Amino acid sequence: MSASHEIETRLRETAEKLLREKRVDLFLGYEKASLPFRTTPLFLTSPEEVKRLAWNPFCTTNLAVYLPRLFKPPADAREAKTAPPPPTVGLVLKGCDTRSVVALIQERRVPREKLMLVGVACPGMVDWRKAERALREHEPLGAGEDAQGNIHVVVEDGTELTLRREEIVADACLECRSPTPSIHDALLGTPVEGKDPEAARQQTAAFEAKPLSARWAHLQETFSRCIRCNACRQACPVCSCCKECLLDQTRPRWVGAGTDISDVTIYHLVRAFHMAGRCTDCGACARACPMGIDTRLLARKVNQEVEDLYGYRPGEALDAKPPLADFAADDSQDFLTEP
Amino acid sequence: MARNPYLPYPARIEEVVIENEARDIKSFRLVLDNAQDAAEFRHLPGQFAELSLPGFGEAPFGIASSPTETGYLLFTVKRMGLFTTELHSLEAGAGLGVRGPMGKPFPWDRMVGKNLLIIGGGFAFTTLRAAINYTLEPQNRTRFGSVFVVYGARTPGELMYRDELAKWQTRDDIDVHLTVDKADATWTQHEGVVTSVLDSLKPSSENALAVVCGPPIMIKFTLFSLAKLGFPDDAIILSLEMRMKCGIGKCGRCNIGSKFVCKDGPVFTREELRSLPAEY
Amino acid sequence: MTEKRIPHTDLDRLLDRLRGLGAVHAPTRDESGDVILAEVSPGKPVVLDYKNFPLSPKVFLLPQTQTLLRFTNGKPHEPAPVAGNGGPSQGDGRPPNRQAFLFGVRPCDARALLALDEVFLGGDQRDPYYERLRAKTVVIVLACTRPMSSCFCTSVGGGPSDEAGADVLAIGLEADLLLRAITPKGEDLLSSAADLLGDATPPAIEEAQERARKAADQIAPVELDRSAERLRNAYDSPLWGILSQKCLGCGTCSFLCPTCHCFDITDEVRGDVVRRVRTWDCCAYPLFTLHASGHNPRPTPKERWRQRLMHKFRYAVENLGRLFCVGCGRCIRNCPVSLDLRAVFRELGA
Amino acid sequence: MIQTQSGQETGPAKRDWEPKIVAFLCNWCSYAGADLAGVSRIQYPHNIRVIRVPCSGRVNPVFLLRALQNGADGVLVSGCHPGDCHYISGNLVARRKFALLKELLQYAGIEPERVQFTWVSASEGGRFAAIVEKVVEEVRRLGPNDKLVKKL
Repeated sequence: MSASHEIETRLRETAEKLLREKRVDLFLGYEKASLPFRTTPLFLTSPEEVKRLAWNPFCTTNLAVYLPRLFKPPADAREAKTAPPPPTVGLVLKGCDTRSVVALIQERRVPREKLMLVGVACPGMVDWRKAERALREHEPLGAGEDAQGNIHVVVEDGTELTLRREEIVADACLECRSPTPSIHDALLGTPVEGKDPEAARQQTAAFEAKPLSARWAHLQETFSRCIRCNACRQACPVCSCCKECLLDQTRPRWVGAGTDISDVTIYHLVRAFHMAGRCTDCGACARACPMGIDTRLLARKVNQEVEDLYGYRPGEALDAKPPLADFAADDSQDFLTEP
Repeated sequence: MARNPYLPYPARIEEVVIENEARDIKSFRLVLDNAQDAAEFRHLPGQFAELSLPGFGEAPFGIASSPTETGYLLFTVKRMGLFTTELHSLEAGAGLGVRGPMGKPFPWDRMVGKNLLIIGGGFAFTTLRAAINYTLEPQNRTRFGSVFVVYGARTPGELMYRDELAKWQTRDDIDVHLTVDKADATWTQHEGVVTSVLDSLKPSSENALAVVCGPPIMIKFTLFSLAKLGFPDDAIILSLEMRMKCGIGKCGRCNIGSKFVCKDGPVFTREELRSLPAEY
Repeated sequence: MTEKRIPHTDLDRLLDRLRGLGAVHAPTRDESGDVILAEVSPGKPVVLDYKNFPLSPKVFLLPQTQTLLRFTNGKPHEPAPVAGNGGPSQGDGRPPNRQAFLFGVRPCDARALLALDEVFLGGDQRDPYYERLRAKTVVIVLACTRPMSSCFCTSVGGGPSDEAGADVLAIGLEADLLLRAITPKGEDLLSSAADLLGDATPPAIEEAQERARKAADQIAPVELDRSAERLRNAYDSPLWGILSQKCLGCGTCSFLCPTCHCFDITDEVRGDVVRRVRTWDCCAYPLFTLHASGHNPRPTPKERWRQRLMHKFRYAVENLGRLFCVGCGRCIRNCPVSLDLRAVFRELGA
Repeated sequence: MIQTQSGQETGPAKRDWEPKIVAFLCNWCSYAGADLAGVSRIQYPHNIRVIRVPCSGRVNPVFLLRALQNGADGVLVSGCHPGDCHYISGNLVARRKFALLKELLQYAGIEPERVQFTWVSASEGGRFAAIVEKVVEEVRRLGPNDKLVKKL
């Protein structure tokens, strides 16, 4: 029996109890999806349905993305009068998702007291694109987990194959500093040790080692694939920040609507910049991208800068003040131009 | 080859009239630059056109002039967003573009021989002005029965087309009732919302069609009053607004169910709307 | 109907011949290893054992960013013709005068072109930009042999060797490619390369039919019969709220969809240069229907998601007599939260 | 060949080309500093186009990107010295944003000389002129900006 299976059983028990005792109005989890290597988010309101809850190596979605809309403040006084009271929400969280929830609580977009956090220590989740690429010409029909945590696949002609988990987990998982949720109301699974922070540093250093023009050329090539579908933005839990996203504003329109490479580049630069001190590197943006753009490249760098300059890592301490809402008298200003 | 439907007719503003006290509604009298374009541009009241300003895009507006007012097109526009703010900054002589006419007009074939009840509220009175002028034109007037108009605005200063309203009120072939939500010291006409006027004057639904344009809340209550007066759903004609881009049924954003407001509308009977989803 | 065959080894010669007539777009690997439909220069390897392209070929007819008009001294005019082939990266208004051969389009995506034709070439007014690109496009469909688990073309009227939308249908056999001309454009193509082609023998035709049958058998059917009627009765179903709860409101499904065609028109200005551009838009975005007054007729994901499904499976059927879904499965495969539109019809029941 | 901050080698700039620099100056210090430079008749290059902003904290990074997109060859942002902000701490909050933006743009492959930040007080007309001189000279050495520029 796989470790996931045991967690799944306990997860269902936990969710069942929370819903039955009405300690939560809604429980957010995962259920099996129609395609192999996937799950789909599940919004549970009744204890009778907990059997649909799944826990397996394919629970990639960062469920924290749904929290801001569940706790959206009323738009105006009229809405405030008719809006139902905010729900109590239970949800399954991996380490990365927990970091996002922490960031949301810090930014006061989600009230901690309305959340019931069921943490799961996460051994890394499968990126379906990597898995399919590893299968080459084969078409997967079904996938599961074996006792070692590797991925067992049945393909079109009935052949069974095994894919090594570390080869197909999402890129962000390979750099995850805290796979075990830091805050939680219940914790399932055996704690998993974080990856060496150097892994992420090396990624940045490798890109930085390229000459300026090569870096620019790389980004232009990458961004030329972008179709401006906004999946990276929409999949990001902390990127629901603004009342009206700057990238959507039309009065004035800051960024053109099309795929002109200049507009696309600005889109990604602005998004990366707005991630400063906020991105918890869950990798949801990169996994959401249908065009295979490494959306983490820029945000990762910005947040390493934030850590180096202001000693802050997003999504760790509930009571920390987000660094871009703060300052210190002795902040570095080496970058300034002097005559 | 057919004309590119995305290419606006060049035009210029001949006259700008400030229509209300708040100065955020203006009427623009436009003249198409080319005589041939003007000849091609044939509309009926109820239709709309896209106005185009380079760098600011396009926006759809009901045509406020009747085709019987030859030589120009009138658009009355409230300052709301990017486009309308720019339009409001223009003065006589400025150039702009016009695409149209678009959409279906009021059902004039059905309206022949009928008594017309025309109900308008706020700045949505534009195409109703076109309709009234169209019916009052000597060669047309005899084709229609009585013309009964109720037009409401929040305050006397918000009523548009004041000179024309006054002229219409002196005529005996049209019955014009003006009402304001909040009267001032000089106001001598109705006070109250449009429906209160309808409820007290009780215009007959006998052989009549009602044409209603106004803000959603006014429409909602007017429909109750019209039902009380005995207007069946297919005798109530409404004009809808929707965010539009192409105006020719391609860009896909103005649909209500399987109907496109730009080409199947903007004019619908209440009966037609009942068969559509309430996504407007 | 002409039926010919060409040995796989001679495919390059055929593509070379087409290059003499226009731009040849064929399946080829990009830097990341994905097989995309892109212009192939002589000698560039063409890949035939791909499933389908990430982006649908609609980009060749409805470029994501396309200049409709330019303004000079405030006067609008169509943009001057540009060089190029109308491929995805160049989207300027005027098409090239050269033909574009799209080699290796899958049958689902070719069927989608017929849907786009209904929108842009039908109605009272034709779309001149689409029309010009379409007139210069020749579609060579390559039949599928290995469908994916997200495929359901057989449930929407298509199939792995469906001819709809194809000018030429190509079916890969053991040693040859069977080429069947479907339209006059296709006949022209085959006759222009007549010296390279052999006659299709009855065994070859039989092999092709057998392959098509086998591929079709691998596709799981979806109960899509009478979709318009079923959806008409389901407008107020709680299903929309339940399914759309997890929708993130991105445009991935629409932008990848081969039939989604909604667009926005905006003006872009730099100094004295003003252009009016058409860009893809998506009904999942709140801004899509937002009025200047702040009113939004489709205010929540529920209405927006319902609109997308209703448009494809009901409104399009009512207006144009055609489903606006070809079963390519892109929306299912690429949805960040694995929202599967097939679930709607399963849940709705018959 | 000239070696620049970013390690890029650039050829001699085009002869008739003059760099265009958009300068966002805070209303209370730097704008007054620029004014002082003017009334003191201190000569400095005419390549800058000034946009007055209420505070350097008002400068959204997208302003700078838009300037480059619309054809600026360089951008300069100047606010009050730390401690002098009319709004107490607008420049200090901005300082963090600017530090990160500068790093991000350089990482993305945009020459750091294209986007520069400084503090100039109302009494520092000379400093303002010297900064402008330096920025213009650095951008001139880089040549015209072709990154991010939108070609309509």
